[in-house]
Amino acid sequence: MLIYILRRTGAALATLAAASVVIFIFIHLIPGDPIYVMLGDEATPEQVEALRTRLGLDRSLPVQYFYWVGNVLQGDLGTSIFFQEPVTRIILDGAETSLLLATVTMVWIVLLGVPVGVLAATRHGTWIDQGLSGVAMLLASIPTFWVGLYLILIFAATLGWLPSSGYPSVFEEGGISNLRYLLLPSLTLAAPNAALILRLTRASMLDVAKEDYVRTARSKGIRPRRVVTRHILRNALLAVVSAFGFTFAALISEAVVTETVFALPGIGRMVVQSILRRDYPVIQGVILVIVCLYLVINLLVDISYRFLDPRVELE
Amino acid sequence: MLSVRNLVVSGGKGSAQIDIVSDVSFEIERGKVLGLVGESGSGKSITSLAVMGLLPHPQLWVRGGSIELDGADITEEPPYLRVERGHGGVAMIFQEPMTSLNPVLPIGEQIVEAVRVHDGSTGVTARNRAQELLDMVRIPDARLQLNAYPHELSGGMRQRVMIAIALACRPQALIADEPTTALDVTVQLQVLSLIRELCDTFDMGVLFITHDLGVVSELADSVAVMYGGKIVETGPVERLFNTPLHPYTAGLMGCVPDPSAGHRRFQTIPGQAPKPGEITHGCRFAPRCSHAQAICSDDAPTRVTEGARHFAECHFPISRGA
Amino acid sequence: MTQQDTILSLKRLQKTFTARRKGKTYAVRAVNDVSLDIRRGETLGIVGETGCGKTTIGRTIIRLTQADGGSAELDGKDIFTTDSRRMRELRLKVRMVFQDPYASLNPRRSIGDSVAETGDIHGVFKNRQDRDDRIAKTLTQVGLDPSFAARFPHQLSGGQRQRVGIARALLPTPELIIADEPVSALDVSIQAQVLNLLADLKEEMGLTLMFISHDLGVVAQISDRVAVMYMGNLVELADGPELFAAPRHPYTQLLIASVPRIDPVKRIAGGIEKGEPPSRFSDVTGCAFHDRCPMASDLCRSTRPELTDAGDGRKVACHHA
Amino acid sequence: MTRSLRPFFDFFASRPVALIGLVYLVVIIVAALGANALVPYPPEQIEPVNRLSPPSWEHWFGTDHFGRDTFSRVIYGSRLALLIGVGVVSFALATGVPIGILSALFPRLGRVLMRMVDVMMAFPSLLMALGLIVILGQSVVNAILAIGMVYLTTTARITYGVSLRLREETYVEAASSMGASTLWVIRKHMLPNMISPLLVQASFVFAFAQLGAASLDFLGLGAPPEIPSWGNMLAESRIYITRAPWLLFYPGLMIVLTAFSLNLVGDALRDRMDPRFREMLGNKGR
Amino acid sequence: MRRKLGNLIRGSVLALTATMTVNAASAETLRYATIGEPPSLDLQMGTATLATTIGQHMFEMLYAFDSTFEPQPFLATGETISDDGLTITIGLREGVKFHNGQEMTADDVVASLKRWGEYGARGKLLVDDVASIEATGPYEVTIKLNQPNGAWKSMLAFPNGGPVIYPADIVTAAGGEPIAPENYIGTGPFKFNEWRNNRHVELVKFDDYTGLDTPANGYSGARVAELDAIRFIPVPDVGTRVSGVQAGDYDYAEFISGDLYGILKDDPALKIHLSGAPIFGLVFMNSKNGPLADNFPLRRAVLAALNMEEALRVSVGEEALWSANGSFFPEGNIWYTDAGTEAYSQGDPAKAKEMAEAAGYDGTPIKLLVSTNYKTHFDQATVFTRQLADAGINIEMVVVDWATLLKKRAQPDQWDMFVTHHGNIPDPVLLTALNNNYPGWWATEEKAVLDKKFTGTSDLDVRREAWAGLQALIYEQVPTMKVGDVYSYDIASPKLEGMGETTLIWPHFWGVSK
Repeated sequence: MLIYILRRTGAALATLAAASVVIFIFIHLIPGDPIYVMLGDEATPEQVEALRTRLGLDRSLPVQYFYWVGNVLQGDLGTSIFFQEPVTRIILDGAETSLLLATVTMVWIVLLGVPVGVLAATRHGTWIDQGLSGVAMLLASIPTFWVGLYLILIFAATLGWLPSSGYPSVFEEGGISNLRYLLLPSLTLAAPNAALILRLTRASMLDVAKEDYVRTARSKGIRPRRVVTRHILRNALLAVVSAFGFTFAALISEAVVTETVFALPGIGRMVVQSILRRDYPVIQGVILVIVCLYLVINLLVDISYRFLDPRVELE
Repeated sequence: MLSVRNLVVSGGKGSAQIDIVSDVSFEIERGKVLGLVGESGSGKSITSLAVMGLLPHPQLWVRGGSIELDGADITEEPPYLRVERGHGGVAMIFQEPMTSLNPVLPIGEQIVEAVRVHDGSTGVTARNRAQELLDMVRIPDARLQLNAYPHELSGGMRQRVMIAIALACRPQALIADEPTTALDVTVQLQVLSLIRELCDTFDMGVLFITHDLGVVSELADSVAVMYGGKIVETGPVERLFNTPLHPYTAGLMGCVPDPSAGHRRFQTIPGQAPKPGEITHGCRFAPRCSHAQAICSDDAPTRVTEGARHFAECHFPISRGA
Repeated sequence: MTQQDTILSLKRLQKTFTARRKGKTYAVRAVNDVSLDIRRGETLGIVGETGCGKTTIGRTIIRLTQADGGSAELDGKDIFTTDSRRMRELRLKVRMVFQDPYASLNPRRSIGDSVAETGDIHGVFKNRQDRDDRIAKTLTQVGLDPSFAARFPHQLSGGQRQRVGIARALLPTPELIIADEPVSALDVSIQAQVLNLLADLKEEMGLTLMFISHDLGVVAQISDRVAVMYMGNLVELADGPELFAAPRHPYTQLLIASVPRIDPVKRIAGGIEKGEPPSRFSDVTGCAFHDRCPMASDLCRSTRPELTDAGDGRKVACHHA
Repeated sequence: MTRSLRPFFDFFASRPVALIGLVYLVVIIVAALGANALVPYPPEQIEPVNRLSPPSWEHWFGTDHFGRDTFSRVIYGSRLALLIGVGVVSFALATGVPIGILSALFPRLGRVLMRMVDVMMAFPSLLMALGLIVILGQSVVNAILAIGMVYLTTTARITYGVSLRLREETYVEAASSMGASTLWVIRKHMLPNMISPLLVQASFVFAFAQLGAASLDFLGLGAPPEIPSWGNMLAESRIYITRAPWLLFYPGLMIVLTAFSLNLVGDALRDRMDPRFREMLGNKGR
Repeated sequence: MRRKLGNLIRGSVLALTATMTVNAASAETLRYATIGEPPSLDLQMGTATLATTIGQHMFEMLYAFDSTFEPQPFLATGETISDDGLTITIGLREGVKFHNGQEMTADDVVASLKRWGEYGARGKLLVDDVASIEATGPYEVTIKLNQPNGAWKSMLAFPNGGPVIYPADIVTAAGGEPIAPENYIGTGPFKFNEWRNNRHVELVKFDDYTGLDTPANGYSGARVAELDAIRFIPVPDVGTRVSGVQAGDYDYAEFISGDLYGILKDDPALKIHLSGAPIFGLVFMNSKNGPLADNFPLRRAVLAALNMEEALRVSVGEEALWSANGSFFPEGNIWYTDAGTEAYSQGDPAKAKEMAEAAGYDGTPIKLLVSTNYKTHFDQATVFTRQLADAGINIEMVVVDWATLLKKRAQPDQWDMFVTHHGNIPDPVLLTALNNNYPGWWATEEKAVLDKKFTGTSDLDVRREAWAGLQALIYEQVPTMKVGDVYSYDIASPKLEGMGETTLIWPHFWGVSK
């Protein structure tokens, strides 16, 4: 087990190393120049050169890369060109929103997707099933920002029930009641993803229901409800669990659009803005962290399979 | 004890509705093995699922006839009520020991599950009972094996676990649907021997479904031969094999290779088995039958009897004339 | 037995798979030091239970699986170390009939295309007409109407598909056909038809047949000589009738005794326990069969018995036979 | 041709919902191809005096802040929707399929290629697309490339999975036993049997490409803003959500309906597919 | 155990509720929804509007504009100017406290002015004329000029890229680099508290503030902090800013889109604050490269084709918010002149076509560079593209993001025209078009002559006349085209008290309570 984890971690690190090179090259292919963005309209060429030297942007790319990686290995993701602050701090600032939004969204996804998926599967072939599956497919086909804009229009601007945007930290002031700021965004973000989980749960339930061992379970006199929960659902969830993991990882970055609509200070929006500002260290740092998160979740999902599914041989 | 009368199982929708199993009747007696033989598509497995109440809904359903256990009609009952009855119900074991056990639960738990339902015991008592059952099906190191997962066992062992689960239901009738087809011959022999033994010990009635005439011959007390969704011949094992009445039974026996027979050509039955619904009147075997005459494809054959309990549905039964 | 009689000669064939289980790596001996000659024009049956290595032997011969050791000589020339021109010869001379008639035909290709595939790959057809003619002729040979060429596999029954599977091995005419469980997926009445077809074709076309099966009855009835395998080892080799009449190796005896037969007098009693083959993940020393063998001695547990001549052209690998 | 199309039509005839989706898609294709003849106004015609007028007989879907006819622009938008969809699907197939097949057939190469695909999958897809657009510059082709890169990975993965299974098929082994070359195996055995899973994948990719493109447009980094795409129309008019809600409604509806229809069709196709491949095609498209 | 846990939970919930109530009660925090994240708040170094809006609450200057845009002494008590106009002596207020507790002295002022002169965004414009800046007493600073400069006082009152006063040690340490947030030390009524990226910038009341006690007038006079804190929260989406104010999540939101004006002005849930100083769109032409480089007749043809009113209507909407004014300064401003403006917004495609032919235009594509980051730019460019196409001019819109535009426009071969906008300025000297180095690189002889006349004196009348000449020259040589005046507006919660009718240039929140 330990060996397996170590081996997988090693592989993940190799992926991370490859990813870091890709990120770096990728970032420096972006045209435009952070210097101009920073100095604005009236900068003189001398000012530009001075700043470039100060930021180390005049060195060759490999040199810059090794400086970056060297610092990353020491836990230093660099300093934002735009904010003049450590990238780690900037990421930590955005991480609360992103992680909390992803978590709340995940709760919605699990609460809505799984039970409704089970309901649809157990009512397979009826109009309930068809209705639920249809709605799920529709939800998966709606652009999130469109949902978000209309949710704001209805619940915040017209009814005034919920805040329209922004997110003050739960830890700093206002306490957990600040979670209400995340209600609309999380619903927006959850809609298509819950729909996908619903469909996955349903399909997976239907597939498992056809398995021989379900027939065995019924043949040994177990009540139908227990057959569903213990034999069908449990095995069906095996397929869904990995989807949970990847959905969570994706939520962090796919939330960009939602974060923009709801003006949330998350890391997705930060990347987009940093791209527009050519704030290389921030883009690099955030993407590296997101990739890292993805790999960690990937690893956790794989390890969890070891516990969920005894058939899995750890290769 | 368990009797099936005029069972009709149908499938398909609207005008495409067809009978997969038509007018099947048989009885299972305590301590006896009834072998149900037939080639693939003959409807033998569908019959067994119908008895157990496990027909895949809504593709297949029982259109007519009745299934009675101890005189009570269970045709409409959900499967769990068929298993759970005062003096023992029906239990079943399946063909594929590989896929018939839940892969993510230890086998002990899967047995305990059945024990809980049927004995009402829980905890250590149920676990002890599970171990007892494993001993009964002669799985070595039963206590250790309770924690094993299905994929850690060989095919033969898995089938023994399936039998243990069935025994946990304390059934008076056991349906075995090709339980040894996926096993090697040396293992098959042992599993068959176990079934025979349990049948005798618990005075269980067994419905043993197989395509292998050899297996039926060695295991069963009486035999029913299915063809095209119908039982074409039924009788005590020695009578049926010594003096088959139906040309299909005889033909089938001829096709079976025999290692002691030496190098020779195989006897064959020309053509191939009809698909369900393909032949609706007359004798279903007529197109392949060497004895067939005009009447065979027009009129449904009548039942002929050769001594007690040996029947066949044929216009021109062979052993009688010959 | 002279060299000319032998079409294919296996010498000390060896194949080991590595498998990983619970974090450990195991070497699974699929084929363990097997030597075997196939005589021109005979039907050689190879029989054994699941995982005994019989299929692997067939696959190594047509090089679907790479052998680890030993050699296979086709007409006296090693086919494991051969150049591409000789490979082509091998492909045309030695052909395979697969077990599952459903899986072995590409559902998207017409029957005609499947039958002509070897010819197409090696460019043996002169033109389109020649190709059509030969497809039609081959289909007729296996008892199918030439119009089947335009059909697709899903329109055929299992027996018909297996006839197509055989037809595919006949065009262009081969010398050796390796049939790997060709009838085990078929119903008995169909199985008999296909077996007869194989036997007839072999006679008509003067083929050599290597017939791999787990079904002793079938093997006994079709084969001239039979090789019995257990856990990768060749344990007994003999002419068919003799083998079944008087098996020498205890495993062969067990195998023959286990086969259910239509014999209403023979009944299965309760309490038969003969053990199961040991796990393939454990290393067996000595005779692979020793822990199930009633005659096993210390010698059996320590030393692997060699396949030795036992007279009458029979060979047995047993210390006590 | 008739042989392969016939069951296709029968199939859709038996699935009325999927049929509606199919009909809608045909309408969109007709609208896109015949846009010039169908629209009442040129899509870029500016009429500042009539700006932000609500739906009327003159302007069925109202006008935007330039006074441009929304109906005409929505019709023209279907062109870009199709172009993006077809482009992304073609790109994803043209790159992902060879990668998947080669990786399955040559395990050594496959380890490298699939590891690269893994690395790419680890990247946040939308951010990667954004970055690519910024690098390559804003254009329709680049939007297609950026979104296509995202689906390259999923397509490669699916093709890889399908290929691995096909490689194990007995008929592929049979071909190898006859001495078939790799190219022969790919051409005669693998590709023809991959068509249906790939078709399903294509329909999902097509659907999600619509949503992806709309998101990029919304963030201002999709198709160049002067092009009337539905996403651009939404992005441009989102500030008028209270003032002129119709500007948001119609293009949004078109995106939803298009994606929905494609999903319906894809779903229907998947349902009748070989179950062995079905599980690989969750909505992995995202 | 279970009980203990229960108590613990109950306790934490109570504590949380308590904090919430406290927060609600002491919520004298003004929440300002900004258009985005500000760059560095070091006002000397950058010209970003948002930085100025925030920074002016912390940092102060020697002078400040009153509501008529006339500079009034602020940290200064007043000045004396020698007769030749070359020596300016400025007296400083005593007892002014920095946020770090130090008192402001002449040394701080000198250090700040010098750094601004050397590195500041707009410092170059003044420093070229300055011979020396010295402290001539603890509360007195003397500036010596090489030649008279008419713009000096406006420059010392203009905080956008202007000489705000920092403590001497901080400016000395910072040199040419932007001052880090922890060193945001000024003399203003609010002091820097924290900067959370993407979340907010928060200023809090500076309790030891020492201000003027004259009545507040524009930016001059008393600055009284009524609020405990001001929080600037980035909300890039304008719709979200509006609904946020409507829903009560923000007290103030800046840069609301013109098209919402009609609805919002009647909304009782908010109040509108129009800007007093228009900003205006500019379309620059490339004087170094391409078909427009020196073909003034062609440039005039382009100008003739444009109908600025249409562009303004499309990009701004509400008529109250724009004015098709060809002069670079609004009517009533001392620099207003109509010289040359007859060429403004002719919108005559036929005439333009003729003029272009006469200018020998051969259909060479003209690249119009525009960014999508500013919707107005893009909307205007879209309209212009259409209008120029109607006049037979082969225009190609090149749409990029702002960062790319900034880089591209520095390369003469990348563009022929680009769209930008210009903020309000107190003196034409700050007009980017007059800067020879600004992209477009307009540096003709005629310009140089007028420029010399304009900057070489502090005599207002001479300067105004020179400016009129320059504006006329702009319409003749067309280095840039003015689109028209746009009055931005902000919205605020009606609960805010003390807000003026207009926001002048940047909204300020001293004297404002909630």
